[in-house]
Amino acid sequence: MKLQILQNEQIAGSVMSIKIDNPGLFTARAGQFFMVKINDFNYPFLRRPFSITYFKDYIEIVYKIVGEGTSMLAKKQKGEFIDMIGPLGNGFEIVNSKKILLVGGGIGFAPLRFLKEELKGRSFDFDSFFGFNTKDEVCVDFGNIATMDGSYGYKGSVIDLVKDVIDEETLIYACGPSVVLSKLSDICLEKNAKMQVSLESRMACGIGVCLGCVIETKNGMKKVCDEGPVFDYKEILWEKM
Amino acid sequence: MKLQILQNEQIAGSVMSIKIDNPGLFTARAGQFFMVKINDFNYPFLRRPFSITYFKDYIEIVYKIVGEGTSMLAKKQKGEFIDMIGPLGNGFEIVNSKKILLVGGGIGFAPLRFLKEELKGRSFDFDSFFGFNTKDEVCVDFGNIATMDGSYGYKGSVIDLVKDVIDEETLIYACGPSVVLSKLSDICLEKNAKMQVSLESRMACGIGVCLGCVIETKNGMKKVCDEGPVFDYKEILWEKM
Amino acid sequence: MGKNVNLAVKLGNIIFKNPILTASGTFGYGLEYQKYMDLNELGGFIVKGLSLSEKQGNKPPRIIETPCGMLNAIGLQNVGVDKFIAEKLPYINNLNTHIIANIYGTKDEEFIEITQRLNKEEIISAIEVNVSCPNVAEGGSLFGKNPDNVFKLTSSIKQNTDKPVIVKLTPNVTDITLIAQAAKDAKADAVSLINTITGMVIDTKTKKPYLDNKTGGLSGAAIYPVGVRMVYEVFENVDIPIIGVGGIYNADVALQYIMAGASLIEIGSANFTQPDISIDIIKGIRRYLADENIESVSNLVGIAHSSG
Amino acid sequence: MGKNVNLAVKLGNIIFKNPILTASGTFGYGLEYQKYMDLNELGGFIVKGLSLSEKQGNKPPRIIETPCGMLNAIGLQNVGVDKFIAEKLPYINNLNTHIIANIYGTKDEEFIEITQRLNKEEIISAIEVNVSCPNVAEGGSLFGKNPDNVFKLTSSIKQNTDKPVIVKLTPNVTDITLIAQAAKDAKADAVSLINTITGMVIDTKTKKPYLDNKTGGLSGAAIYPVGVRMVYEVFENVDIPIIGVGGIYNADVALQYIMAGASLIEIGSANFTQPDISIDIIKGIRRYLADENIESVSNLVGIAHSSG
Ligand SMILES: Cc1cc2nc3c(=O)[nH]c(=O)nc-3n(C[C@H](O)[C@H](O)[C@H](O)COP(=O)(O)OP(=O)(O)OC[C@H]3O[C@@H](n4cnc5c(N)ncnc54)[C@H](O)[C@@H]3O)c2cc1C
Ligand SMILES: Cc1cc2nc3c(=O)[nH]c(=O)nc-3n(C[C@H](O)[C@H](O)[C@H](O)COP(=O)(O)OP(=O)(O)OC[C@H]3O[C@@H](n4cnc5c(N)ncnc54)[C@H](O)[C@@H]3O)c2cc1C
Ligand SMILES: Cc1cc2nc3c(=O)[nH]c(=O)nc-3n(C[C@H](O)[C@H](O)[C@H](O)COP(=O)(O)O)c2cc1C
Ligand SMILES: Cc1cc2nc3c(=O)[nH]c(=O)nc-3n(C[C@H](O)[C@H](O)[C@H](O)COP(=O)(O)O)c2cc1C
Ligand code: FES
Ligand code: FES
Repeated sequence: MKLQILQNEQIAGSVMSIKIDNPGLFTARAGQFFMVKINDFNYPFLRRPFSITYFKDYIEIVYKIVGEGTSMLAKKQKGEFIDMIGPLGNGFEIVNSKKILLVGGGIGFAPLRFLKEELKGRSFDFDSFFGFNTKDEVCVDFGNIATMDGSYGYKGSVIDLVKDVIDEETLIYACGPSVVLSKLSDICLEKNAKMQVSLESRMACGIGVCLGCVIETKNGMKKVCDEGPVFDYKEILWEKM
Repeated sequence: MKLQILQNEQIAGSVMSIKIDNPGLFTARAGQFFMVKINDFNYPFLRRPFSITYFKDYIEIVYKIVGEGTSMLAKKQKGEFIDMIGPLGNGFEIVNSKKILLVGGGIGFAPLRFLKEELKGRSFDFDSFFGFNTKDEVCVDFGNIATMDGSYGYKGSVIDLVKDVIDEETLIYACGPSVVLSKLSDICLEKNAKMQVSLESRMACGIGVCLGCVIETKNGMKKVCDEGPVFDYKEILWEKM
Repeated sequence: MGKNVNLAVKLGNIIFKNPILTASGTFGYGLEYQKYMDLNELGGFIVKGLSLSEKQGNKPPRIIETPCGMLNAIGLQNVGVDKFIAEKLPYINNLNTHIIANIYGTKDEEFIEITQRLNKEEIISAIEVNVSCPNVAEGGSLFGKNPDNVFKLTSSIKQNTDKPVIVKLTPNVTDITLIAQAAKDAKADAVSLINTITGMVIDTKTKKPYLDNKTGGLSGAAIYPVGVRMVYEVFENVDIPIIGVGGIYNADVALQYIMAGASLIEIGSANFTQPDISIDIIKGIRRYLADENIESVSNLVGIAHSSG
Repeated sequence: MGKNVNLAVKLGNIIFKNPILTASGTFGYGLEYQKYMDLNELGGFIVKGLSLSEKQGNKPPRIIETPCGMLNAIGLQNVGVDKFIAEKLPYINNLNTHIIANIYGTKDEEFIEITQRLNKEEIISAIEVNVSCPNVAEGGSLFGKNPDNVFKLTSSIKQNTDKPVIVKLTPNVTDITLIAQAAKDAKADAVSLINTITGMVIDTKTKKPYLDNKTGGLSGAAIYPVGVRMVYEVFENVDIPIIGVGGIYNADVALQYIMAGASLIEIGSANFTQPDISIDIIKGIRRYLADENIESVSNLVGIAHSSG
């Protein structure tokens, strides 16, 4: 499905926000993603998966420039059309809890911003914690911020910032680098908290047919694209990530 | 060498003109060409050859959108940089003659417009004849024009338009589809005229090392890129083109 | 443009409404694509390779992109033939298109047992035998690299089914015509080619092969010239119907395969780049035939040889 | 970043200042590139394949682009060994880099005669033997597909020169390690791999193969995973120095070849996309070593095996 780009702007260091016209054809859940075709020819060969950061009259994706595909995406101009498949994946399961925390590492905040809207829509209370390396990378306008070098907000990792808040009545929604998620997982286990994590994996199809994106879980191989990207953290074999 | 695009505009039907900043580093001869890298990644894999249409403070290339490479080139924006190698090839040999004719078929007029400037610079007299399919494709602002459907200028082929002007004191500079050049060649042979033709061939390197662009001539295989693209018409084995 | 062109092709006594199939491993069990296209518009589709029992496949990472292509080392993860019959077939048994089962095993007996079970399922139109898998009896080198193995295996499978048998050939051989000839000698109804070309990508950050399995199969646009060449060679040397596969991403490349000698073609990795690409390709072939005033696509099969 | 890293590599008793060579057929006779780069910065360059007498090569068209690659069927057009020595060598004999001659023939005797003539030229550092050419004695199938031929040919060449002999292998075989082993058994000093993969493109307008020669050799970025895999296999199974070639277009891919087991690498078609790409690749490798705190590039050779 080809959709028109409304805007494609840098919002921090190497982080861009692309806004795409939503023809009103579908609904989406926080934690779902799109498979984006970068060019209308064979290079790059595969689509790239991106979480939905905002979804209403327009679709927003916030992405970090890390390689060829994202560099090319960053050059797309307003008015151009872009081919996307989605929304895909299971998304976060929204349940209420005494204490809801959104925890993001780096670009991992992306699906959580959409989740924030959904939680607000249901009038659920929550707190947010985001970690970045430096001030330059900070690209959220809400929640508690940690930077590794202390150039903005709390100095240290988002784990350090959030860990004392977690207790057994906590439900965490988390997304970020797997080292961060793995550490969070240890803490949640220890404190007997709940957590839904959104994971990443290299994808080819995004729709469950190629079996390329699997991760090893306690229940065997699971496809990140259609059995995820959101998993219960207890299911993941963190040592294999 | 990366040069900046000053302008990239449609000038007729599927014909574009791209103007590129000339840093003043080199000189060029009419009939020479550039090897243009379409993208700064591996697709399309090979550079594309384009004749020089104008060369002074800026370099102009006039190109027709025929396939993937030229379609992509047409999307480049003013301000972007483009990687070009050149000027390459021998170019036209400029000699005076009683009657000089420039004859172009379709996009073949491109190197002849540069040649026109050079001839004017030397105050040589000449006449120009260009053929197109329809008015829509006409993209020259000088010379006598023929269109196949008669929608502009003379109705018929450029050959019909020019053939009676050719005599044994004529020197033709020609560029265009090989069927046109081949017919011109027959006429020139018959009338004992002189002709320099600029030929096309698929190229990989453009600098004489791959041996991919050869044509069969009376003197064996010749490389279009560095032994051409301009040849004496008598050397060409037209039946093999 | 509005002209009527005939896209139907026959293989044995099956009639395909058009020559476009989708390739095993790139089309799941068909179901997954129902959202993106009308499966009935396809000539047919080939399901993910089935083994005797369920397989977990290789450890991740299993895929990595390469220039105009990708490597995969899925390791043939699948639900197994019984679950396929019980849980997947019921959902695709009312379609008006051909379903082809792709099968593999590690020894002849496994292939034969799978064949026997599938043979009872009327809805399966044909069996495609993936011989690009490790042969345990031969110490793990592929069945498909050795003509004698292919002959023996194909003969046994043919004895156990009356459905057409397609042998899917690996391109990682010195002379693919020898393998195709072995399949023919064993009375295979067709050969399909090519499976993936073995490749490797090394992650220079970790200094290790990127895929857990180290090597993977190269597929995608990048490989199409190799597939077209091999189809051309087999058509020239072996008298057997050919199904062309490898890097097909538009009607032009599909037509190249047909002109090289393929009666049908399979779309593989290109499904990942656009789920309904097969439909575009069918349209493109139809347009080409109309533009060229060619009545039937079968007139094009192998035409690059005669006019060569 | 400013750290000193050691790019020098040794092959037999030749020292290359860095592991970057340019591949035969993509670098002319060297001269042509002098305008675009300082040839002395290269580890060395390999000249266009030389035959005993001048060759006209195949009829055009000879090249066609493919996704992330190209097919060529030049047919080994070249000036012949004598003209090369008389007319080309004098222009490149004062360079501070290694010049390697690539040679081919249609029978053993031709290879040997070329070797004898080149053996007298001090300026030639090594001889690379292209065995991907038709063997007239074997009815035109390639020398390089048969280990016995490669053994015999290499042995004879070795007897006629004291220069290092590199045997350049074709990837169009079932098991490249068998051919590499034959080269080793015949005392070759190194093997280079891979030559091009045979492919075909059909022009759907004319319905004929696009190249006059019908098939051509696939090269370029598209094929690099196949080359890396084959280098990895040869390194694992045969104890001989390897020169890696095939689709290298940046430092990362060059490093993949080195980690797979290549002591040196050759840049081929990528020269067409950027004439001085080798210089960028040398810089990129230097930067990688500095960033990773690795003293010498030779520490990386085959490292993907040990850490695998
Ligand atoms: C479900 C899902 C949602 C995602 N959402 C976002 C998002 O909202 N914003 C965002 O910036 N990124 C997101 N990503 C990651 C994003 O897909 C990759 O950054 C992108 O594909 C990189 O493409 P590239 O061509 O620029 O990089 P490449 O050149 O392909 O790779 C550059 C680097 O990125 C890594 N990488 C590439 N693909 C992936 C991947 N699929 N997962 C993890 N690492 C990868 C590579 O290992 C390499 O180090 C998401 C990934 C998944 C699976
Ligand atoms: C010396 C030289 C000078 C040229 N000058 C000009 C010029 O000034 N303006 C201009 O518009 N074009 C010029 N051309 C032709 C131009 O190079 C091709 O049109 C272009 O490369 C097509 O690229 P593409 O990717 O769009 O098409 P492709 O997708 O590669 O091919 C589309 C169609 O163009 C044909 N084609 C592709 N490459 C060539 C080629 N090198 N020669 C002939 N036909 C080709 C193909 O056969 C095909 O039919 C010149 C060619 C040469 C050799
Ligand atoms: C992810 C993936 C999984 C595959 N699984 C199978 C399989 O189970 N059985 C099989 O015979 N071929 C399998 N193949 C090979 C394809 O069917 C096809 O032969 C190959 O990919 C070349 O075609 P393509 O370039 O169009 O993808 C698989 C290919 C891919 C990319
Ligand atoms: C136009 C062209 C001509 C070639 N000529 C030769 C040759 O004369 N001898 C040879 O051994 N290899 C020849 N090759 C093969 C290359 O040296 C190299 O092995 C192959 O192209 C793969 O590397 P690449 O993908 O980097 O190009 C040629 C390749 C190309 C593209
Ligand atoms: S990306 Fe294909 S199954 Fe998940
Ligand atoms: S294009 Fe390479 S020799 Fe002419």
